[in-house]
Amino acid sequence: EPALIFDLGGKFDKSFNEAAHMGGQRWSEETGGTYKELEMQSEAQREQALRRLAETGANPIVMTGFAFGEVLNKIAPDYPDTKFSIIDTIVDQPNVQSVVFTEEQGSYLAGVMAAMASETGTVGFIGGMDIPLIHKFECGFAQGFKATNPEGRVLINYTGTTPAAWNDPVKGGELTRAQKSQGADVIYAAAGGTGIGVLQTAADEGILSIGVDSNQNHLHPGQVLTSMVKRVDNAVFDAFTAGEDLAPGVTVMDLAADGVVVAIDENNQELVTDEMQAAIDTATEAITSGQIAVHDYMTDNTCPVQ
Amino acid sequence: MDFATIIQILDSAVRLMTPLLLACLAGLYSERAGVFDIGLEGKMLMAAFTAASVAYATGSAWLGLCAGVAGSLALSLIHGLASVTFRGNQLISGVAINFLASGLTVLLGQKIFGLGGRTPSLTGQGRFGEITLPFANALRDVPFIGPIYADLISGHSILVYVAFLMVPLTWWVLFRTRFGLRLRAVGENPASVDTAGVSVTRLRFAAIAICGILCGMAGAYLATGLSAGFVKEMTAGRGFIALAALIFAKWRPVSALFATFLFGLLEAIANRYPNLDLGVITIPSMFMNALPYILTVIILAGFVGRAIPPRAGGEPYVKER
Amino acid sequence: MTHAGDMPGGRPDEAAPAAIELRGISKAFGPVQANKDISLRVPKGTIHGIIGENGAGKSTLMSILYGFYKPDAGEILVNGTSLTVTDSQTAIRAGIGMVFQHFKLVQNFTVLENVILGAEDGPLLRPSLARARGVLKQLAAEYELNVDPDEVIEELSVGHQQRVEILKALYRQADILILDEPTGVLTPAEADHLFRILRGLKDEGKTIILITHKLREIMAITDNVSVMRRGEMVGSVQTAQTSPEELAELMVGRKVLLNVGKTPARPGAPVLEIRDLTLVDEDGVERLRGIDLDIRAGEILGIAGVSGNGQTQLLEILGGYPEKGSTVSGRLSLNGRELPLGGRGCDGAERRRQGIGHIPEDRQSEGLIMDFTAWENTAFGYHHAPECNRGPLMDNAAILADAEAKMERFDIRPRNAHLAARNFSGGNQQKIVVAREIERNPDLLLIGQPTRGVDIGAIEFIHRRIVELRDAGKAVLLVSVELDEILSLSDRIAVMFDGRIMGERLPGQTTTGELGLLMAGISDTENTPDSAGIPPETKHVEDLSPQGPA
Amino acid sequence: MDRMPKWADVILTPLISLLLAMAISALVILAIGESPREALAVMVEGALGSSYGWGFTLYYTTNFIFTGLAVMVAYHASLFNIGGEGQAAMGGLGVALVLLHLPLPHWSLALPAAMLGAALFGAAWALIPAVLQARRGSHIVITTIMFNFIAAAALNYVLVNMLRPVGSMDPASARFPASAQLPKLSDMALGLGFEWGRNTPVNISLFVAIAACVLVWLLIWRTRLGYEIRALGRSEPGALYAGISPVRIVVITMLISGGLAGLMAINNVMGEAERLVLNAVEGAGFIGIAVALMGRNHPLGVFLAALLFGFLYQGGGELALWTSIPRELIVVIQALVILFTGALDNMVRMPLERIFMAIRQRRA
Ligand SMILES: Nc1ncnc2c1ncn2[C@@H]1O[C@H](COP(=O)(O)OP(=O)(O)OP(=O)(O)O)[C@@H](O)[C@H]1O
Ligand SMILES: Nc1ncnc2c1ncn2[C@@H]1O[C@H](COP(=O)(O)OP(=O)(O)OP(=O)(O)O)[C@@H](O)[C@H]1O
Ligand SMILES: [Mg+2]
Ligand SMILES: [Mg+2]
Repeated sequence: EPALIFDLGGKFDKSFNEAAHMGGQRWSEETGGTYKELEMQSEAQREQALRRLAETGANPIVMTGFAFGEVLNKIAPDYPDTKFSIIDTIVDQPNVQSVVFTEEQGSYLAGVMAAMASETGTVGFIGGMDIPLIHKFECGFAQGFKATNPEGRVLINYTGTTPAAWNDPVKGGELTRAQKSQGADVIYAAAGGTGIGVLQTAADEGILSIGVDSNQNHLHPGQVLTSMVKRVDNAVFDAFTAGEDLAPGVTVMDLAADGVVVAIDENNQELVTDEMQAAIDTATEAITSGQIAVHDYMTDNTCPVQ
Repeated sequence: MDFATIIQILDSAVRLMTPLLLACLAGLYSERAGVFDIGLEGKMLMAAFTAASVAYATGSAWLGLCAGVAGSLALSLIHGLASVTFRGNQLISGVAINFLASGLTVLLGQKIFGLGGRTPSLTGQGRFGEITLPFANALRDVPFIGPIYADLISGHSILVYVAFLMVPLTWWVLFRTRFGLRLRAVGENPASVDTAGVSVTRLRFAAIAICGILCGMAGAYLATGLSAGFVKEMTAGRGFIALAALIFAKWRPVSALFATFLFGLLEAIANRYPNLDLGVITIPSMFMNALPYILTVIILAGFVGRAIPPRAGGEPYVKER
Repeated sequence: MTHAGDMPGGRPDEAAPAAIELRGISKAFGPVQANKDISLRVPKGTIHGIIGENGAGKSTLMSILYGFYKPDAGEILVNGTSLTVTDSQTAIRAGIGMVFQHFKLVQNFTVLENVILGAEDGPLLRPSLARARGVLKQLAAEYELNVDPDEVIEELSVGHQQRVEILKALYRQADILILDEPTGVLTPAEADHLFRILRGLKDEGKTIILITHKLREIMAITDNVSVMRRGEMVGSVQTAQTSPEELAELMVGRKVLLNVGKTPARPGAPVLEIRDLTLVDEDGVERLRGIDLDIRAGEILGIAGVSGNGQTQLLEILGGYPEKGSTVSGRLSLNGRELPLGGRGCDGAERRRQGIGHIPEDRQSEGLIMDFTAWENTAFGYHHAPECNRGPLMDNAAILADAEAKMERFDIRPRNAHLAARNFSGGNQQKIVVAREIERNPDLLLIGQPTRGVDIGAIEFIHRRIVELRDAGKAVLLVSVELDEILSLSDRIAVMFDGRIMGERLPGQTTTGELGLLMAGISDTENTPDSAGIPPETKHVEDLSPQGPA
Repeated sequence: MDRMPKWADVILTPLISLLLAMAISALVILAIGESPREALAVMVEGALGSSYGWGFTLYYTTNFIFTGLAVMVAYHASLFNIGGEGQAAMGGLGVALVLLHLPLPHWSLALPAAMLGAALFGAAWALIPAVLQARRGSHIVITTIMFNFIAAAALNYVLVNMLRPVGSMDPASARFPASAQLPKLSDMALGLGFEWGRNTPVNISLFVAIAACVLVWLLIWRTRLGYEIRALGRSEPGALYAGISPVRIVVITMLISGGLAGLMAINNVMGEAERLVLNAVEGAGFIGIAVALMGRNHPLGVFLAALLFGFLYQGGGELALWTSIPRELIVVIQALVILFTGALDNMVRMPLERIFMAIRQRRA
């Protein structure tokens, strides 16, 4: 029986934990199988939860979030017969599959779309807590935008420095207004629950927004330009499907592997012009072929644009 | 920084200060009556949840507001029971209320909506819309006054205007009415009120109830005015900031207006200038985010003298030991 | 039950209609039986005194009458009709007004606001305030109760605060006025003034109940007097039929010496020399203006003066803690050693180490930590002393043993060192402070208002201890607003007015009249005694009882 | 002179209050459609049913003891230190800096060094609010709240930009050297020849915490400094009269309080995570307020209350982990426990007092 462990944000975090949850649900609907699901209470529980699951025979065990990296590295050798899959960071152990996403690539596409949709030439990025992972989104977005509109401007805000930064839609809304008043007319939110406020306010103010992690286009049909979807659900689904035969090593969920996509569905079809679609296709092509190398913020903690 | 930017920042400050102002005035009534309240945060949170839930269920923001007030009042009642009727420790009661709201909102939200404590997004009449004051559009082009009226003063939710009206109203109630006189007296020396033949318990409960109503409005504004629904922990520490503003304002209504405005303004500025580029160094966003708090400390240390709380504050009124 | 009949002297007039009648009132605070089956009858239009030791239950009884406490049993009749007093509102409506021992005023309200609190005319303040202003003016004219209606209470002297309390009662048209130890904090002049007012009220047909520890006042102004002891009513008697000695014995249950017998002082070398001591407070007001004083070993120097003329500041400086924000200049030397007036080395602990003991004016906020136990309080201020410590820790066993010994020697009741200070009556609280400071055998003892609110048994005891200390060759500085106390204890008297020493006198060679003039700032003419021409005792009797039944 | 025997006040009242809190919690559980009996069973079993559960319970207890003591010490001086959260976070930074920059060969050397770092950083974070309160009268409640936010920002900055190993996603410091690993209780048990609490994070810090309880008790009730702290807390004019300097006491008390809060880091940062992570304190600073108040500001009470909260934390964690009950239930239970034992205690005490008075009267 497989198991899924969510990070502290909880499975309804409107972000990648929720996406993982969706993946698990989809697997159980399609296969009729059951799986165990755990939500963390505290930092100290990470190890506890992993060990307890491993001891109860769950296999494979999938966990979301880089914060599990250290702990997994420590305990994986204790359970050589159990397969682990960790999302968002790399753990080098023989029984661990590390799934990483190229958020910078997906964000690059979002940047391209934002540049084309923007009439003012100014777009915004609103991040949750100021941590490196979110800078990865920001940097990819800025690269895509600048590549399309070198003269344009990207406004950048982070919500805060405490975990409350992920759950403050009011502040998200206010930041949206602040960015709009500086000319932004497309705003990309990578901020969990705070993003809900961003999307809402953007819709209220009549500007476009871009969702993140899961497909949020439906939240405000016709007003969300797209969502930069991280197919965490696929990663979970695949891991569950592979079961005990899960292949260890690093799995890169990139644009080519459909690991990151910009969602286009009936809710935003009208916003995506043919030109835009063409630009997306070109950029996708260029990235997958290696023609364009989207810089990953994580490699050197810097961003080439701005 | 041009004029339009200043207007925009002020406009943002007004929105950001409104929940603080309502909560601050709420605390003012309670603490002026001698009942400390560090549970403002919890009451706002509970109100935000009940308001969003009912607004969603009924599609009416006004019913949501009523529910928000009711939710907050329920917690007020607990605070009153603990700190007045049973003469318990007011601080502990406040801490408990914060925990209770934090847990119950998610628990109930999950039970009812199954969205992990979130409520579904509100639309249409479920939210308080922005009100355009008369002539706002006509006056917009008048230089200077126009933008101030049309962009800064007009175009807020009704609760913003209510909050601002509460300031003179609170002043009037406290300093010009019998109720206010007794309320202030009971926070300074409950025995003086008791020996004058007025019930200390009733007065304190009344103050706590008003506190609940105002916190309810603050919470409802967060969930149905500023955003479109409830998200867990969405008050994000605003209750504590309101408490700080209250002490900052030395428990006075007009000062409360300025104190909360200052907090709103600092946050609006930090929002507007996330990385301050000073040429030599760039101040990182973490510090811009912390700026309102740092400035508060500096202002407090530099310009505001000793804050003397209502003398009987924090102490239950005990006649017989 | 004890009846008035047990008392010597005649009973109060049973035939006259009663304004108040209490029957079988009992009240317990937890395990403390504060009132036991008390009956009391107060005839209309009289002034009725109630006396009793600290903790006898006087305040409790009156608070029950006023509806502040609920009695466990008993009946209250006002003007002959039975009244269930559930809260103070019913008492007020029945025409009862009360001035509490500890004033119930809102410190940062104005006089006017305090007066109307609870008796407003309508939901808005303005009309109430306007009407009260008028009524106050009228009352002020009628009874000489002058206070500025717009002054904030905390700015007023205690005497004026008390006037506000009386005004509050009169504003509510009280016919029956209860005053709980009203003179405890008043200067003699203020007390005289109060009694004039009370007589005026009585003449108007109002009934007054007066609680006091001062037998002189009872003798001078009351018609009848009741005595309480340990929660019970020992009896009631017509004042004219009794004597202070008799009352004192009834109250305490033993013979009390009303006058300290003391031998003449044999002053030695100066212990403390004060030179040109000046203090300017935070607001720039000069509170002390060049004080020069010597206090010699083996003498008690009394400082007389109306409170607020710098005595508090003087004691604070000597005690090592001058008022916050003030500037002090001048010189102090103790046994020839210079004492710092500020900064390092100027604190209470250092002064104690130098041999200065201090019984502060306000025992509840300074002299004691009310929430500390009695034994902890006996080390307060001396907690650095070697005998209180063993190594890095405090020697609690030693402190406790010492405290229990002190409680025995000073007859502090209840004899339980583990009780919090706030659970002792005022007199016993004062004894804890006195025991602590006197038993350290300081070279110089500073004393502020040693017997404020303390019953006569305890006063006698405290006075004796002070004299003993002097006889052991120590110097004592006594500050008191009680002229009687000053006159009977001091070996030398200095009068303070407006931050200055107006003059020095010897107790045997002066009169209250002369002292009174000095206290009022009428300057030190030559050493001509008797400026008012009335010897001390007579002056008081004259003042207090023009009808003079005693 | 008391209305009821001391044992009744100290044991009976909290016990009945606790039962009431549990009863209401059961109703809440029923209301969300779960079985309270089962929930209780999971909690008790998960927190106390095995050495494994105990291991976690005691780990959380250790955290709460430190923050509880911190609040308690300040409270005795009438200072309401809401800043435990920030002080503990800063303590973590102190531990991290010491352990990362000072290669010590053995934990017995690393522990005192880390304790020093933790206490110093925690105390330093309390120093500014303390000085502002003492000298400028700035209300310590506001300044400590503000310093919590500032600490979060500062830590965020330091972790992301300075302590984070290059290429790491995690805003966390590098792992501390292995020589700085604190012995776990489970290791000690093994050393004594039996197996106890395998893989639980409870470590030697628990003994440090218990020692801290004893020391704080000595400090408050047996030393001159403690005497002065309590005296100032009860009456400032009294303190001045007795020659106690309010400025000095306020500053010293807050330094001790901040130091105690900072010391928590040896448990969670050094003992458990073995590196500094962003949100290491996880609200323990706020729980400390409840622990101190419920513990009646006495170290023994703090210890017991910390144990209770440790139980709730671990039991609740288990509940959330292994049942479908949302983890927020435990927050509600905590709230009810705080409410009934801390704020509504008179609801139980008043009738009890009446009963005891009646018994006494009958005997008399
Ligand atoms: N509110 C109260 N709660 C508990 N005990 C009280 C209370 N008020 C008074 N007592 C106790 O009741 C007894 C009577 O107190 P009361 O104040 O009536 O004495 P008193 O005669 O007025 O003394 P004093 O002369 O000192 O004013 C004392 O033992 C006192 O400690
Ligand atoms: N407005 C407030 N709301 C909540 N808590 C407060 C407020 N003001 C102060 N507190 C804190 O509550 C705690 C308990 O109050 P308490 O009355 O015992 O102390 P205090 O009022 O600070 O002391 P002091 O009388 O010396 O000023 C205090 O430490 C105080 O800091
Ligand atoms: Mg206080
Ligand atoms: Mg009395």
